[in-house]
Amino acid sequence: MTIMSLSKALNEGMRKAMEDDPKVLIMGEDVGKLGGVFRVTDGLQKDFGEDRVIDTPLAESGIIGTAIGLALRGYRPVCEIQFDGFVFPAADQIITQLAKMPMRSLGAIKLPVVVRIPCGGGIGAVEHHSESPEAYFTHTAGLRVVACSNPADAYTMIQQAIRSDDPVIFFEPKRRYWEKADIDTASTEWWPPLHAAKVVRPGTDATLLAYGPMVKTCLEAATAAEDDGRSLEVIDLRSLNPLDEPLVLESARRTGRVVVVHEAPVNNGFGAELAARITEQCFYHLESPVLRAGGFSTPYPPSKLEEHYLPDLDRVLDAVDRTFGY
Amino acid sequence: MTIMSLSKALNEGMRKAMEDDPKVLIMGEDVGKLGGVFRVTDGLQKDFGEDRVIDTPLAESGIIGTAIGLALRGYRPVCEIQFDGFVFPAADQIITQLAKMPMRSLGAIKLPVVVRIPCGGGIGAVEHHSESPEAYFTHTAGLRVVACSNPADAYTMIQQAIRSDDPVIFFEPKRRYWEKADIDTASTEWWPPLHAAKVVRPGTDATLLAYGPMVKTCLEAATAAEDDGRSLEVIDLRSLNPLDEPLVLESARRTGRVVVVHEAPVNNGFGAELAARITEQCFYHLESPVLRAGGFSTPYPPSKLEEHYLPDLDRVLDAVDRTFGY
Amino acid sequence: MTTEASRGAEAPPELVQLLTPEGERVEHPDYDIDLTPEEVRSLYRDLVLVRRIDLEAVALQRQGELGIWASLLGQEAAQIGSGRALTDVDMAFPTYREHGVAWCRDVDPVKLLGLFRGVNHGGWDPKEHNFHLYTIVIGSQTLHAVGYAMGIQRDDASAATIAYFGDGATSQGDVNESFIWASVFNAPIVFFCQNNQWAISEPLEKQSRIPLYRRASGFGFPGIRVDGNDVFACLAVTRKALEAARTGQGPTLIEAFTYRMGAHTTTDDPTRYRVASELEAWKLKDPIERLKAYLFKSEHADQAFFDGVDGEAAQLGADLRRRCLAMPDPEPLAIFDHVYSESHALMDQERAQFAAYLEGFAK
Amino acid sequence: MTTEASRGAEAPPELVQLLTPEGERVEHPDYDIDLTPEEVRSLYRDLVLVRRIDLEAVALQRQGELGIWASLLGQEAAQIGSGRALTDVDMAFPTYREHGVAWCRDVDPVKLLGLFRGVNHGGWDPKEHNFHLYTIVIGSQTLHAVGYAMGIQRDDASAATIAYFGDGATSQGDVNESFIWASVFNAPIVFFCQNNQWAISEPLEKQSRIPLYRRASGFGFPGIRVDGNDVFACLAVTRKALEAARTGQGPTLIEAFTYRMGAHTTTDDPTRYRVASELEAWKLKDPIERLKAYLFKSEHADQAFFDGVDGEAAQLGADLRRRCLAMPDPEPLAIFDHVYSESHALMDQERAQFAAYLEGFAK
Ligand SMILES: Cc1ncc(C[n+]2csc(CCOP(=O)(O)OP(=O)(O)O)c2C)c(N)n1
Ligand SMILES: Cc1ncc(C[n+]2csc(CCOP(=O)(O)OP(=O)(O)O)c2C)c(N)n1
Ligand SMILES: [Mg+2]
Ligand SMILES: [Mg+2]
Repeated sequence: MTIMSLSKALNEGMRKAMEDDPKVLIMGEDVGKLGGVFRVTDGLQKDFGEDRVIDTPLAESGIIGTAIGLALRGYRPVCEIQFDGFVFPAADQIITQLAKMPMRSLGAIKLPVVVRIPCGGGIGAVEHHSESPEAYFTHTAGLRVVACSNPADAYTMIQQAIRSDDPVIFFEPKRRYWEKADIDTASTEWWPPLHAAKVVRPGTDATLLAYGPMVKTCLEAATAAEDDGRSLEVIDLRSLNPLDEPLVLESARRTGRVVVVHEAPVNNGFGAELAARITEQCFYHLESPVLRAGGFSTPYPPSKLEEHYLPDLDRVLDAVDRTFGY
Repeated sequence: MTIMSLSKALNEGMRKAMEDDPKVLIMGEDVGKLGGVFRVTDGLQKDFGEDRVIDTPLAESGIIGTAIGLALRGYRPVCEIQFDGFVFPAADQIITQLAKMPMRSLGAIKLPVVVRIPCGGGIGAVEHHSESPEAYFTHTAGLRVVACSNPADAYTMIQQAIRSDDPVIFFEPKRRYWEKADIDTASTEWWPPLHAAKVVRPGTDATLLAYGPMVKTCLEAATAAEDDGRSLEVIDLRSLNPLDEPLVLESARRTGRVVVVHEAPVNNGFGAELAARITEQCFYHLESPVLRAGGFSTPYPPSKLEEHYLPDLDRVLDAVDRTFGY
Repeated sequence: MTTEASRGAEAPPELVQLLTPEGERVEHPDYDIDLTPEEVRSLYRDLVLVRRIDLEAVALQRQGELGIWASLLGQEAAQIGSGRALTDVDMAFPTYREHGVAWCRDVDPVKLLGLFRGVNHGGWDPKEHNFHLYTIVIGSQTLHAVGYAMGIQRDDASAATIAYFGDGATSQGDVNESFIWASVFNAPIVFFCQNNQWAISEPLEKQSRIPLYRRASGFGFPGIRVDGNDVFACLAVTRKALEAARTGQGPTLIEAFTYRMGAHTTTDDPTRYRVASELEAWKLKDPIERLKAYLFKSEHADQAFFDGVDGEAAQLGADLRRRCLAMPDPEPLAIFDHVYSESHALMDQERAQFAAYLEGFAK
Repeated sequence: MTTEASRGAEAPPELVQLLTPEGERVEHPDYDIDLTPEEVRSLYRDLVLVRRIDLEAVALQRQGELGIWASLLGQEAAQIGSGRALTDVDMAFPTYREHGVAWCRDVDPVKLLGLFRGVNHGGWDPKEHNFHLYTIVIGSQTLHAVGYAMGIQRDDASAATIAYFGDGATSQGDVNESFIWASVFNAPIVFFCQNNQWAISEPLEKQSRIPLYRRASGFGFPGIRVDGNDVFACLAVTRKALEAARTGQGPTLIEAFTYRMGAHTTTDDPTRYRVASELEAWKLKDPIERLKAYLFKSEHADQAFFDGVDGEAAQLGADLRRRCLAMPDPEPLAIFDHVYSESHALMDQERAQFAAYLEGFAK
């Protein structure tokens, strides 16, 4: 067992994947000598060389487009998008090519490309450095979309994502990069499937659905709620597409109250899909509508306002209270 | 009164806007001599010249990026994206610049830019020519998103969109371009606000929410349902962001049953937002969950399969039946 | 605007030509080609057969058997010349108009019709032919091609990649980014731009105010303009560029100066934006006529040969038509196939629901 | 890799220089400049003051008063030279590092701090200063600049636009598309690329294998490299390019060859990717030192002048610090302001809900 930060866990996971499979490549801006602006690829170029850890020109469309070409040649590129807000120049390559080419080829083509995106706010950054663009990708058929929330999952999920023969958009909770946990990299114990959700805290009165950075916030909310005698179940979705529906629906039916929490703007965010889906399938079990605690439907504000913009313990509990108001 | 196709109504609307305001420009690929691949800008370059109707180089990011610059100089560009599937190279300029620059400037900058996008399927086209990308934009704060469904609205809404000081994503129902109606371009009668929804067919048993190409489909479904003795109310949303919530919620409360219909993939589509919002605010009035009849959560299929992919009268009525199953 | 000049009928000076429109062999200081009569006849056959395939497809569209078709009429030499320069190990990335290159890569012509008929989005296995699927989003494939070329470098293989695109595509960010990647990584790639003078209704000067081959100089690799209606020149120039790529000399941009003799696609009406005289001028430079003239003069072929090729063409056309009509429509549930290569819960759910729905109708 | 060569300390031959690192005035066949001693002193003052502003901002960040800061250290001459070439009617589009240009456009330095302090995303009115907001998404502003220039053409105005960007930005599709638009429409624009040798940790050769100014030749307009640490040369070259733009001669690309003497931003650690000797070599080319040496030698200024400027700088720094700390934090409900310029139902709804929520806490 070693104590590891989330960023280090990702680094170790990628290192493992590169050792296991010579076709795995890392590419992106500043991923080489610098090791990425968050040091997630620290040391990999030194150990695997410039051919496998590629500092690319500064253009996201080029990164994804050439990664697709490398995948067509049999490689398994892991692309780093430096910050959430800079994925949009690559939107065309991701949406019209990466997501659709396998179907276009009637299965002749597989595109095992991972797109790593540090996401979310809370680190006092400037514009474009704190966004949560997951809904653009969950709406894009052909992509798998996952988000890790803790070091242990980061270590296993990145390896599973790299092993997947489908393109995977891999969200990393920026502000949790420095959270530490004990990880047994030697462990041979069974890993939950990449697309399995997890009950990270069982509860009976209401269900909190979260992923990425908001999982910790929800766990804190659940602890606080306990004092008011409310038992909240917290589910870490881990995978947004596909969604682990059985686990989510079972909890929703059992508690009858659901609050979805994410940093992205509420309007047409991923929470909307969860609310619609859960309501359709648990209609008679719900004591209240599925409520959403998320970012406001505005651009991400200047960092002095982010504490107000982002859902926090109080906003989550406020939403929970409202579910009991019905 | 003149009988006019939807495409001609848009053409007349733009002509009117250009006559009224010399700052209005048209730009895009093939919008000049050709008049656009759908002839929506037919004749405008001949009458207003190459400086106001601009055939641009073949690059969507360039079209939106330079339109922003023209708007900063005081112009009101109306950009044509040739087909829905080709808006993605412009995603970065639309999402990080067009949508966010006004807020970035604390209101010092206004961007009266209209982005016209022919959308939807049903015309037997090849890949990328039949998509419905509205959810990418409804989730993007800072944009107004509207969709016209008939010639009369096309004529007024395009003019209102051009007059708006905010950026407007303007969806045009491709397969309805040739639908005709009688339009009184001379009429001085009051126009409903750009963001007002419309009850296009009153009903009492269930509400169908649609926009763009699906409005006609829903009207046909309502007619068919009448024979089975079911009275369906059909609402043409017209505006997706902002949404005309009061009108939508009033209908939902009154009928207690709602089906949202759109061509876009259901998964995290705009229907999810409608379902979540309506359920949250009409919880006690709903007899059944809000159901969604939409495209499947796959890439748009080859055209021989589109009749199966797209929601049609039967799929809509099937959803309506299911709302009565609760 | 020098519209005529920039896409005019008289070839600009800097253009590599080995066979004049009149069918005269001419010398070029840097490029030459040495073909046996047999090889020349075979090129002629290629040109005639792909034009026939194209004509048949246009006819099929007119009769409603195809939803749309993008004709290569006039660009046969550019496609056959470059396509025949490729070796088996080279990889090609086409647009939606490279039917002639597909022919060189042994893709069954009927497979090209699938996406235009709407039965699929791409009907062949790219690996089987080292010929990628058609790409409709302008310019995207150029980045895929460069990435593939970077893979060749990492495999230490002696092979090259060729990326096809049009004059209009040169304006796309992706195409310019592909130039950057190719030069920075010195990737083994040939950028083959068919400048057919038009991007739908937009003439070349809407995309560039200088000859396109010069774009490469801004990125630090060679660019060259070739007579795109001269199959010899296209073959010679592409061969040399591919060889340079294979031997570590990096990328080359080839601008094949040609003309789109037909409409942009079968749904387009060129009379709205270009003058008939332009087409007339280019007809005098027809790629097939000039080779036929050369074969006659050089006595490398006789009437019997030409009749034979025409007969073969007629048969190919008839055969293509028959097999097009015989193409099966996809099953409704195929909508959910291959969206993901590994099982996916949402696909399974929607497939099951839709199957049940269809069942309901059956009853 | 010729790392040293491509961003080496000895200036490449093709570089326009009017003032050597030692402070010697030198002649150039195509460019000259004739400045009064007064004007030269004023340029010196600009250089010193913007460096001081920058140093103060770095200090403020270290003390937690700013979230981050992008230092212009070493690029003062490129920014003051080009910035002082602008006339009031010209419009400038900066990146996030053009503090020196902002100074030339009379933007109150404290307003630059807003976005780095996190109180806003951009704190000045672009129209008031003809200086656009900082743009963080690499390259985007170059297209805005070209569009603005197209507007100037439509207004029949005699004005020009200047777009600032870095060496790394030249790889973005948008920047290359802006070159295409500019050349096709012959827009009145100057592309001013500050090649400071680094894009965060990536040296120039990751973006281009030839000098960046040559990129323009691929698009059909002139490109020129200037000594970016020579304020005279930057002023002369930019003036000429702006005048060409204003008089209908279209775009010019200027590559200002300079060096990022500090970290990419205050959160960056350059020791991870570049050698100290590189910085030492560039220190000998410091833009301020060379002008000071020239002023001394030419006796255009005496010690009293230099002391005066230093005193002014110290005051400016102290003043900036004071006003930075005095900046008010935005109100929570400001989150909903200016998202739309006309009323918007969802904004009103969320604002009201959040106001009520905050109310609840107050109680
Ligand atoms: C990104 C994108 N934008 C627009 C289109 C629509 N479109 C299809 S072909 C075409 C013109 C292409 O011209 P060119 O690159 O010269 O190729 P050609 O068709 O002449 O062979 C356009 C604009 C597209 N397919 N993709
Ligand atoms: C589209 C985009 N991708 C990535 C980034 C992150 N980023 C910020 S600055 C920078 C390097 C820019 O280098 P250069 O263009 O040379 O400008 P410099 O910072 O050296 O002035 C990068 C990659 C960004 N801001 N925008
Ligand atoms: Mg063309
Ligand atoms: Mg730089």
